[in-house]
Amino acid sequence: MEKNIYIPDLAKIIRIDSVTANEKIFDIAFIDKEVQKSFNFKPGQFVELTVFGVGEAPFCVASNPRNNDKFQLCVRAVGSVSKALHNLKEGAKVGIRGPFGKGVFPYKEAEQHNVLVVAGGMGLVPLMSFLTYMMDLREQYKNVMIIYGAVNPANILYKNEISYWNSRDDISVCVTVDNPDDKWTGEIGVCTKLIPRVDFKPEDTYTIVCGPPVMYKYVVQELEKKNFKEDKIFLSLERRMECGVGKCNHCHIGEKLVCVDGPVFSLWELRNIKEAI
Amino acid sequence: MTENLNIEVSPISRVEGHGDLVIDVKNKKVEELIMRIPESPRFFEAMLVGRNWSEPSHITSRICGICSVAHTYASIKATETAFGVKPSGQTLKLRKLIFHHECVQSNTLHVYFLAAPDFLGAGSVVPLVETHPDVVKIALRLKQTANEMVRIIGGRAVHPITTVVGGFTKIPTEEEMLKMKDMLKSTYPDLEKSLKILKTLKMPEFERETEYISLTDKKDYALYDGDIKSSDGWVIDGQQYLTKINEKVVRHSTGKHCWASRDSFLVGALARFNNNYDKLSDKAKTYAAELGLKIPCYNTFMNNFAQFVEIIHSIDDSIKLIDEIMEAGLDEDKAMADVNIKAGRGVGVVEAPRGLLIHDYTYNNEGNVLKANLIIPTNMNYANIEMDMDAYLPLIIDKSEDEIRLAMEMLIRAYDPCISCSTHFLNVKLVNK
Amino acid sequence: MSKPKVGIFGLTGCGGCQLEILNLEDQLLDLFAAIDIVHFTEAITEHSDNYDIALIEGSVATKHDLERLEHISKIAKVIVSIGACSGIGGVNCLKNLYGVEKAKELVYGDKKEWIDAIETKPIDEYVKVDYYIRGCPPNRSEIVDVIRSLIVGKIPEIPNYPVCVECKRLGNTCMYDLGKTCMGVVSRAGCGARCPSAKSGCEACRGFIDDPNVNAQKDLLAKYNLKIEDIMGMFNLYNACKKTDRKTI
Amino acid sequence: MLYKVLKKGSYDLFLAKLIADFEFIGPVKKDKATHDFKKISDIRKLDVNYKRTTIAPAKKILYPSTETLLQYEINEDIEMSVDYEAGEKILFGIDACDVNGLNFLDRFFSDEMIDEPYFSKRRKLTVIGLDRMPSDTNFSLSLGKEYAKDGFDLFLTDLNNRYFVRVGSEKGNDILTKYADVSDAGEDDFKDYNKFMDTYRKSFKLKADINNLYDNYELIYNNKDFWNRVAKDCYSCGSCCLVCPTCFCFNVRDDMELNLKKGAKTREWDSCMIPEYGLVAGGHNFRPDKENRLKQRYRCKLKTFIDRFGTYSCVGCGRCIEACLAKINIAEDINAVKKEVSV
Ligand SMILES: Cc1cc2nc3c(=O)[nH]c(=O)nc-3n(C[C@H](O)[C@H](O)[C@H](O)COP(=O)(O)OP(=O)(O)OC[C@H]3O[C@@H](n4cnc5c(N)ncnc54)[C@H](O)[C@@H]3O)c2cc1C
Ligand code: SF4
Ligand code: SF4
Ligand code: SF4
Repeated sequence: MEKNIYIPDLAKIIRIDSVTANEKIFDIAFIDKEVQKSFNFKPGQFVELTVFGVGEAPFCVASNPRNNDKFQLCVRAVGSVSKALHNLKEGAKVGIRGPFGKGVFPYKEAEQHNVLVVAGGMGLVPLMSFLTYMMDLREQYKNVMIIYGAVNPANILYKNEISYWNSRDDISVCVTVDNPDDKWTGEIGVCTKLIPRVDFKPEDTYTIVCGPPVMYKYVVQELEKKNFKEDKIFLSLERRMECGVGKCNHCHIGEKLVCVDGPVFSLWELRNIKEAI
Repeated sequence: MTENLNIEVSPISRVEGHGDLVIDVKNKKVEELIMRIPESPRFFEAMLVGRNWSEPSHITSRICGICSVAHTYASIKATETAFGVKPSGQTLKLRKLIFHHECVQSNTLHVYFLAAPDFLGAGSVVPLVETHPDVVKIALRLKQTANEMVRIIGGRAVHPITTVVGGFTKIPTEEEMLKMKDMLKSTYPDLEKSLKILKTLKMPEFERETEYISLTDKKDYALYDGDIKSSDGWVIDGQQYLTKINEKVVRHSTGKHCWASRDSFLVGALARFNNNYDKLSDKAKTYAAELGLKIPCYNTFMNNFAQFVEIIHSIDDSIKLIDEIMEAGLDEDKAMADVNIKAGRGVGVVEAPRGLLIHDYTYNNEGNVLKANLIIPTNMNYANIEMDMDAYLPLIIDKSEDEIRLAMEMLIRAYDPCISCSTHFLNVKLVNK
Repeated sequence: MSKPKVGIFGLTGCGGCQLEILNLEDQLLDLFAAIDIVHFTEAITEHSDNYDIALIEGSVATKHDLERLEHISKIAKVIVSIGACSGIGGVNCLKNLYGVEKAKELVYGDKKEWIDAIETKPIDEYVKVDYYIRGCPPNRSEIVDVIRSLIVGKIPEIPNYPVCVECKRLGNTCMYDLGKTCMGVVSRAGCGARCPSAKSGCEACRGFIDDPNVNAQKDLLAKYNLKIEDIMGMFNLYNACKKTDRKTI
Repeated sequence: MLYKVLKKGSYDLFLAKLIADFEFIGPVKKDKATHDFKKISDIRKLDVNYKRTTIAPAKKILYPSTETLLQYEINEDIEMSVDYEAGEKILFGIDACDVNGLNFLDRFFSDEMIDEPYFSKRRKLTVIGLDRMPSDTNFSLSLGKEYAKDGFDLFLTDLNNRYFVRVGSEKGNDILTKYADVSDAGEDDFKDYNKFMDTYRKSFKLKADINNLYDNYELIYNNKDFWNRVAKDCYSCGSCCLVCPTCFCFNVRDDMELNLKKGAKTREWDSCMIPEYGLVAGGHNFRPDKENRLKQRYRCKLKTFIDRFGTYSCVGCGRCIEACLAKINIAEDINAVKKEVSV
């Protein structure tokens, strides 16, 4: 019999790492080894995580898809499930369904092209699976540039990874903050500001964007100014989701469902969907 | 022997609403002995003025959560009398049925949750869960049945919805009637067990004869309908209540006191028991005998037992009522009687679990309330409570302060006073320490 | 997990909400096991001033109420309003329509100066309320839901959609099809559409949804031949305290 | 497809036998004004001659308004279990557009991933359709949904003195052979059937001019004036969706008992017309205005599934029109789009 799409598999939180005041990284592994081994996800896909007695919420997998002994989520505490998750201790059991989503980051298509990544705030989290994958297979891609905007220095996620990328000379990383503190020496302002500096050839570049809903309109405007191609710009969307498998319909936009057809869409697809961004 | 005593219990717990007890004894002389009511005035009479006739039953139901069915029906009956509405026989039977279960609901709550802890030596129902889990479980089951009955007929357990002027917006289905009957039958073993437990309780010995006033009826153990009867030998139509029942403001007390033939009277389960004993079901009579409850009974503490006996009667009579309704066949068309609005006055008198309850409305010819007067059982009992206290205190004055405090609280609690009900019309004055 | 300490309090109200807690019957023992009830005048004698969560029934209608409310709010970390009186004022607010002085006079005549009464208000006019258990009386399942949510640390799922949703889920015939009126389209759900299920129109005892299309409701009632006073009556039966809402009609 | 004829005289007997042997669900009178699909144990309760649509669509049998998705118990381990109630049932007396509604849900709940709670019941449901004259708000003809081609086991058409029976499945055939006395349909039967269908199709009062809507919709989509007019009286009450035979949106809640041991996930019908529908954590609402929600609902009904399955998701049953207290009428609004674009 086919697997019931509403029954999660049990998984265990094996490590918790508080990265900022509001965000924690969770290393999670399925209790059933077989399930863990067959948990093959693509960059951009998400899972539905259940905290029993509280509810379920969608989170993008943030770890490298090439590791399959465990996976990683980075969660901001905003509501019921996310806060309850933050209150759990290492060793606690949660339910996981997924991975879900057909619309993933163009990790294959972008091979042999330049890659521009624009991340805002929590938007860096979904991108991590793609970025870590790309770093492993760096030689498959041409120039890589990462633009990342955070509200303030304390909110910067994945600081270790960022300094590692900084240490490599085959990628350029540009981090900017809205509200700098005394010690901040980097860029200041929204991340859209940095786009004009990109000098990749538009037709040879894949752009990947992920951030809060308000950010998209402005990023897209900047990218258009530089003549980036609509079918080579990819955005990851967020909508309310109750099921993650295209049944509850809360994430429908136009003719699409974010959970099934997305969460990553090309700008060309979104152009044909009113109110998507 | 206590020479001086100064007890202040604030608030008296396990009663509905907020009341304080003040006992002040100096040189063995009682200086002050009162029940004080700092519960907020609610102004229901004012709220009612100007409202459309369909609303008073919903509004007055909110006087008290525990006796919301009684208020609903006192209100509906007042309005129906004013307009001359004639509800169907089916409606009357269903009303009696739901009425029984407010009584069961409330009596159970009082006997098991509020009063029993005193007799079983537990501070309240929470420790009782530890010490006497079976008692608590029996009570929960009984309450659940009674609540479910009110829920099925009334639409919800507190503040019923289906009950309106003219009849019911919705009547139970046949399946629901059968379900109710099954539920009722299944309570007997629990009642049996309760009897055993109650028999072991020792009621304080204290007697004070007073006037007992309740509804009375030729056929029924009157709860929903009947004339007003006094143990002092008079019976009147409820519409004439003002000819017998008087209210006065007593300075030493905080509440308006009521009197009829003498200084005070008692309403509630004990009054009903004393006045209508012969209408009780056979089983209820047997249970009463087992508990040593005989007419006339002048021991106020026995009110607790009278409440329990009433539970038995209500269950028996409900089964009978269900059979009668089913035999006649449930009929949607009989659910509502015609309501023709006209100007006039109507008085609705019912027996709330705690005793006689009177609503008196005057309507204009558009069907809006011009004037409303409500007389609530707890108010009728105030004078009697204080006179009981006066008589009881000297008997126990030799005991320790703690014992006195508890005994007096138990005495007040025996009345199952419902304070939210009464305060909306009480003349309240706070006595400061 | 240590048991949360809970106090249950009644201001001016009918005690029905507290009664509904006692009416939980099949869950009452679990409730006593899950939380530590340290104050509950209607049911228990023990009382203490050491609680984290306060469930408050009733409106503020006297100075005494206000003092108690302020006292409670100093102690409790979480304040839960329970019932219509506490959350929106409820029927208690009808007295405001007369003005406090006039209401006092009407009921107490020349003794009115003895009476401690102020304009009735819901408790959130004075203190910050964290959660609302709505309704007159509240749904027992919702009482349980909120308490459980507080224990497991979840935001209680209290609906902000209209009663029609629950009514339709139950497959009820709409009151308007039965020739009756109903406030369900603008009133907050969560009650399980109790009144329409009993073939009695919704009276908005849980208050209005956040953004009700009040003017459309007015037209609708007008279509069914109701007088403006009746509409006012239906709007203010439980909601007379919400002046902002009254302004719209 | 097999075509049979059932004599009027044996129709009652046929139903009585089915009622005796199966859990039998059919239309019964609910209140003065309405009918509902309910379990029937006495044939006298069955009432197929109703003027309006049934109040809740038959989908509630397969997709109840609240339904437990899974239960769990937390001990040492967390044990999960499912229990989708599924006995053999017969659904009788559902009309053609409602059968099409079920067809849509069948397709929807099996698209890409199987919805087990739905299909565990669907597999055990026998559908016996029955043609009836359209209600005043029914416009299924305009959408080509007035006739059910499949999705039923048997479909009956009343030809006065006999029933014309279309047999849609082997299961249907078995039931018919076992419980009824039928003969093969002949030329006359087909003639009368055609006559009936012609009259039936002519009795639709409400019509919707849906041609070109697919493209026109994109033009009208940004016309604020138009949508303000259409949605002006909307209460955002969700009634339209909750009575719809094809609406499928749901919320999931996770409730644990007070003992914190046992719990369940439950789904309940939701509606895209309710403001919370598009609300996400942090308070951002993707569809805050009623105009916005209404046009999304129409899009979902009239466009989205043309893309996904090549069909409308509206079957034109007219329930939403009956249910709407603001008198918002999808058929008239379809016409209004056409008019707006044509003027
Ligand atoms: C595809 C996708 C990937 C995501 N990835 C991440 C991630 O990696 N890290 C992270 O911190 N957050 C992520 N989010 C956002 C995260 O899902 C929400 O913050 C989370 O659902 C909030 O749930 P809650 O129970 O804590 O909040 P509540 O507000 O209490 O949520 C109640 C319910 O509403 C729904 N809901 C509420 N907000 C959202 C939302 N923003 N998106 C979808 N459903 C919502 C959920 O079903 C939830 O059960 C992602 C969202 C989507 C759609
Ligand atoms: S009866 Fe009331 S709540 Fe129910 S659908 Fe009609 S208007 Fe809405
Ligand atoms: S039924 Fe009517 S009023 Fe209610 S949401 Fe739908 S369109 Fe709006
Ligand atoms: S949208 Fe309206 S007409 Fe269409 S199927 Fe749903 S309820 Fe019927």
